[in-house]
Amino acid sequence: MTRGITLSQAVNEAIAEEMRRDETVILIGEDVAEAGTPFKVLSGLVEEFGTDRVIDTPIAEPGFMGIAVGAAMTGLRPIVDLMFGDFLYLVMDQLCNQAAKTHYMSGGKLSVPLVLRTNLGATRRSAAQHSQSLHALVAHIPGLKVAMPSSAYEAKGLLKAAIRDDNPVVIFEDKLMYQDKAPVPEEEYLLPLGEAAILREGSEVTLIGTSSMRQVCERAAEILDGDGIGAEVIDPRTLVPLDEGTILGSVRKTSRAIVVDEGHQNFGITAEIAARISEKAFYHLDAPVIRMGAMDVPVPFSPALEDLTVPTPEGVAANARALVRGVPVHAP
Amino acid sequence: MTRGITLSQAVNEAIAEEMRRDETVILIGEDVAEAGTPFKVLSGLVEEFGTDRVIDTPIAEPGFMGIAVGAAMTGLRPIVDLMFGDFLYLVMDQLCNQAAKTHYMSGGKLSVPLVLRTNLGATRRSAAQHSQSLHALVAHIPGLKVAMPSSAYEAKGLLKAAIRDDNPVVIFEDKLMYQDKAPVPEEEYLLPLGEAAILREGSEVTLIGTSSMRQVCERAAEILDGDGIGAEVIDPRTLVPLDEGTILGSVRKTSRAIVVDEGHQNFGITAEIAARISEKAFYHLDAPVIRMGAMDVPVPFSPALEDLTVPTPEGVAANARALVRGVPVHAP
Amino acid sequence: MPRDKSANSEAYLRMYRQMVRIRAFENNANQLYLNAKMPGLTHMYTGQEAVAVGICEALTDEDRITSTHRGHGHCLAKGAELRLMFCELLGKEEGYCRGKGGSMHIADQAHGNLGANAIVGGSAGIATGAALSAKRLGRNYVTVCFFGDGATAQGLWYEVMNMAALWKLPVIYACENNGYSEYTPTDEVVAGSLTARAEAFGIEAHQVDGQDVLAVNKCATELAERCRRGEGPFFIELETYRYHGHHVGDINRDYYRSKEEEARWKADRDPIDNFGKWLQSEGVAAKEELAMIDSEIGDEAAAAVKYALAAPYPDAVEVDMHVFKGVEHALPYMSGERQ
Amino acid sequence: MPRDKSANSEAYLRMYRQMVRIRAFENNANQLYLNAKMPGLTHMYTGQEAVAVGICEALTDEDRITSTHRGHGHCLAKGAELRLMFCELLGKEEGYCRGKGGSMHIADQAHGNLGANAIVGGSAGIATGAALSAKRLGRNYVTVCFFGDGATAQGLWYEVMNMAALWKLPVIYACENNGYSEYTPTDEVVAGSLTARAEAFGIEAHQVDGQDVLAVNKCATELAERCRRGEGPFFIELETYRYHGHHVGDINRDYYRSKEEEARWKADRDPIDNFGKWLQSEGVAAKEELAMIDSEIGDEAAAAVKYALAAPYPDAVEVDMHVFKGVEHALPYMSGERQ
Ligand SMILES: Cc1ncc(C[n+]2csc(CCOP(=O)(O)OP(=O)(O)O)c2C)c(N)n1
Ligand SMILES: Cc1ncc(C[n+]2csc(CCOP(=O)(O)OP(=O)(O)O)c2C)c(N)n1
Ligand SMILES: [Mg+2]
Ligand SMILES: [Mg+2]
Repeated sequence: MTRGITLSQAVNEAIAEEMRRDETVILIGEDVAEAGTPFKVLSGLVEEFGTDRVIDTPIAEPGFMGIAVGAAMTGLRPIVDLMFGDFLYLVMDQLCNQAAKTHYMSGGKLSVPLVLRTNLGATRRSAAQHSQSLHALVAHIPGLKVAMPSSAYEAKGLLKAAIRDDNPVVIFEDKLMYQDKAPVPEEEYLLPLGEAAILREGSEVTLIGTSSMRQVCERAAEILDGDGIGAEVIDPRTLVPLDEGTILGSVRKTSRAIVVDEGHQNFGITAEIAARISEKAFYHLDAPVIRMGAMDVPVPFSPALEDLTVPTPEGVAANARALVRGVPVHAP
Repeated sequence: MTRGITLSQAVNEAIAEEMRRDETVILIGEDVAEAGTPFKVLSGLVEEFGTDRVIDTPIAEPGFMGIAVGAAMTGLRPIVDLMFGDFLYLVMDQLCNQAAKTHYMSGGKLSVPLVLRTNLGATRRSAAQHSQSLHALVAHIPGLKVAMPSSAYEAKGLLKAAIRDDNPVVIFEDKLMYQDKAPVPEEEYLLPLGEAAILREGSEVTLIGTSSMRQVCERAAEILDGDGIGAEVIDPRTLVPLDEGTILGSVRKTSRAIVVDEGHQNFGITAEIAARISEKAFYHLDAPVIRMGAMDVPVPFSPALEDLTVPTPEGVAANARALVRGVPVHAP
Repeated sequence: MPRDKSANSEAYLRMYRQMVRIRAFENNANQLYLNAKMPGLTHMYTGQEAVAVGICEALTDEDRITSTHRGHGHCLAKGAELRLMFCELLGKEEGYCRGKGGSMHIADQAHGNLGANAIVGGSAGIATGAALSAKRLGRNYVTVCFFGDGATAQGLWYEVMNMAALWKLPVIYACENNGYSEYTPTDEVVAGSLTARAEAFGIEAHQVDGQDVLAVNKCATELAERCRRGEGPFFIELETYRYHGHHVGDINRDYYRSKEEEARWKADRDPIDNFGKWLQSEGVAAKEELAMIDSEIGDEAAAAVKYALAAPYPDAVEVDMHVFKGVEHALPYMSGERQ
Repeated sequence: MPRDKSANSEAYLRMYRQMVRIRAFENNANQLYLNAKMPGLTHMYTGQEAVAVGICEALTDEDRITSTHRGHGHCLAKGAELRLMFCELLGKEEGYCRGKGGSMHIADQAHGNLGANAIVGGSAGIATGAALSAKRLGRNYVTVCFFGDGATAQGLWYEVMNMAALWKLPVIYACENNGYSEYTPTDEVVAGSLTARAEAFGIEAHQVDGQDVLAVNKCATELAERCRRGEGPFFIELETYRYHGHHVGDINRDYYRSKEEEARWKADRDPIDNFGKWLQSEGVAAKEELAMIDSEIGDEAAAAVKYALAAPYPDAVEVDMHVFKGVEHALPYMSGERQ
């Protein structure tokens, strides 16, 4: 049985279920309790689990991140709420020097089972310090797992898997998708980290989209349908681990690929995915792999500018068309 | 006229020359004055320029980074010394949310002319928190320029250009190269940011190496010479801007490329360079572009393990040989 | 602070005007939001006017400030024009940041505003660095770092207080304690005492009624003078109150503060009302004169809104401009195209 | 601290032994460095022994500590064995971290050591988090966060002190003030007062002579007990001194501290000498007994070094193990290979 729930509800359910299941799971962050965060994603949890397990902190991201690392090393399973993905910069030391390396540096003796929930996504008119999509930064650091849910269904299944994982996992939710509904099973389910989803089959081009860019790819695929072009749409779901097999399998079939992501393009995650395809499906490719990331500028406030910085279904479709028709495409 | 000086001396000369030339240039960081840093790179500068311009700070990286940003906005040109590249995580907010975005967010009215000097490089037996090569993190952030000097010559010329640049520039020196000598002109010179160097010509494979990996590529090229394989060696010198033209020009000629870098491979800078080559020289490539980054593990302390994590000349040569001879290479 | 009442009428009236101007700006901004004419959301300064005005009237155009997510008041108090501020708020090209900054980064840079900041506590370093410049370059300006009670939880402030104290920098840390950070009362997130935190670094600390513009102005004037004489840094905690929610959409806020509390502050401690009454009781201005000022500024604000609504958005080509100083368009530059 | 001298001889002698063991470890480590047998470099704890021992003897195996780049002393005091420590120092498989951590990450995790840390101040959050676990899970352990005077410059500490105070966590922040951070005297980088900084957050602060193992032990025992009763957090500043340079290669250090100062501390305030004299004067142990202890431990250390030198390095296949818990080899896993 499924029912349509919002991504926000999906996250809330995942946390509530896991907190019921395991007493060591706690929530920690700014205004997570009574306020349920500015996005109201956590509403109701403090009523069920109390302020002992749903912990409001002062505005001290490095501090509560560090506290979560120590708590995770000693028997708790903290879910850290980082209100905006842009604040990742503030917790990088505790996340990347401490959490990511503790298991390795201790020769496997200590571990840090924690989840850092944060968000990404522009076009909310929030300007350069509240609109970044910084998943590339953490995907680069060994010892961290990184998940990018693309709908309520993934949000719930990946988050539950992340909470049960014995390692630090960073999850990026698209803050513009919190109110988007998707069918989600009534029954409990988990989505394993490291399994991509093929959302739509097609034989002429593979569109790989992370997070909300999956939806952009799906809409592009519909447009392409109208042109008689069959596009396959893949959502990697997690960046670390990256389900290379599913991606390569698809591209070996279609011979063409476009990678779409909302992080900055330059040195971003489209580079990694495109480079792996280009290397490992080299002899199958009929055309260059096209990358479409967010424009390499700080996110501008003005709607007239901001909307130019993010990939669109039309843009993806146009690039796909050019690829399939053999028109040289050199820039996205 | 040239003479051989160490990378350390080159950095010292660059700073001394620019501080003589421009009174607004200051140095700020931990133990930069009397101690001249643990690497002794800055020895003698405080004697010439005094503690007003060579400023020792407490151990507060976010703090002095933030102070440097404010100082840069108001008439000084700070050179920030970050003792280990691993501490970048601590300054990410001030560097990436503030310094990188100020010019843009102010519509061009404010600017942040500062240089962040730090280092990279493993195999010094310094373990996971003192051995990282984190240039990929900052290369991803619009508004920052990123330089990777590969010898004393580049170190001096790029640093002088960076100090005169009106934008935040991050320079990564390889801490294992401080005592390496290279010919450096007696006369003043600057190396513009954004111009790659072709260090060796060859027609069968292009080896692209950043920082000390340039030396690894050069040694690989010598090995390949012995096999009768002509390798072209390119040092991009800066990641932002990236001199795409020089790289693509070479690969269009050789039809094969290997990108070598000491940052972690996964989601690292080899991905960006390989992806651009694969896309923009697609029709010229005879073989997949091979990436060789540092192994995707936290840097281990034990010499028995650490040495396995960094690309070697022999490894590069082996991959090049396979490429040229048409043997399929799927992993570095 | 000026002593002689009559000689200082002008200064008093300027403060009054500035407070009224801030309130008018915010009322219009709120309305623009409610009418869905403003992109994004914003944090209202209403209620805190005496802090920005009391402090900024103690400063010269040369003096610097750093501001916050709740920064419209600081920006106006430091000398910005209504028109260009509304333009920025609406993302128009003529805005102070050419529409690239918006509410959370608004700043009239020419009057020494180094920027509003959307990272809570994120400007503590910038302000301290501006003070370092003053000292190194032998300039006589003072820098005021505005921040909220919530921002005192950020470690950065302690790091820079240490350096400011060691290096005797001309910086004033001005904490606007409005009793809340977002939806949380201050005492739930602040242990111990804020003034003691500054004093622990050897920094002289003051507490001032942030609803009393003259008290604020007196304290700021004295401390700014002492900064110029090399006696800085200083800390001021200003007790104040925000009338609106944390941001414009924060409407149902009974769960974290009561309507009664809000009503009490508005009735008893409104900085504009109370200062207006004082001006009348001291004979500086008659009721009608103040009403005239109110309505003049109301008109000015309405005209500014109208102007900004009609003003053009930046052109699409601007999107990759101003990424790097000295680089016209960032995108080709970053791929190595020679400038 | 135990009152009855004779009944406590055993505890006293254990403290003496532990201090001697630390010194022996460090002397051997220094020698390994000088003989180029140790990879990398290291920071000697010599001179500060009374701090680690005085505090850790007040703790149980259940209690947690976090340690620093100068962490050998903490590790031994908390119960580690010489052999496995030398193995770690030399990058051998049998080391506490299987050779992956080395000097700066050494920890006997089974005795509650949550790790040495190469990020100055980097463990303040971890220690506070361990204290949060104790409180949430209803466990009765105490966590001690060791850090240097230099680490007090890091903002993280202030952030976590605030939360520890608000939440009344059972954590003791133990600042080993050895007068220097790297090559810089403390007073050049610390404004105001360290105890006042903790007190500003409502945290009770103590100052103790870090060269007097009994004074340290007394203070730590009392505060640990009070933590267990829910009266934490606490702060202790311990005055101490490091005999060597900042790290093993820091030989010419006249420019930042004088040989006379070093000689004075060694002559007058050596924690082992002075405690040894006290043990004799109180009749707890005769000179010969102490000499016997010294030589026993010397032999033990020499044997441990020999063992470690002969021990094997980890196998190459270990390089991508222990990146993720539950994942045998990280590299294939990260590319999506099913486990
Ligand atoms: C680093 C950071 N953390 C969290 C936020 C989200 N946030 C915006 S304003 C705010 C509350 C700030 O409180 P305070 O400093 O008291 O200022 P006030 O809003 O009361 O003016 C928070 C938590 C942010 N913008 N930056
Ligand atoms: C974040 C960070 N900054 C700088 C360093 C380099 N560093 C290592 S130890 C040290 C001095 C630490 O001084 P203190 O805390 O007093 O400890 P001590 O060495 O005296 O034991 C510095 C600056 C570091 N390891 N981490
Ligand atoms: Mg507030
Ligand atoms: Mg010290």
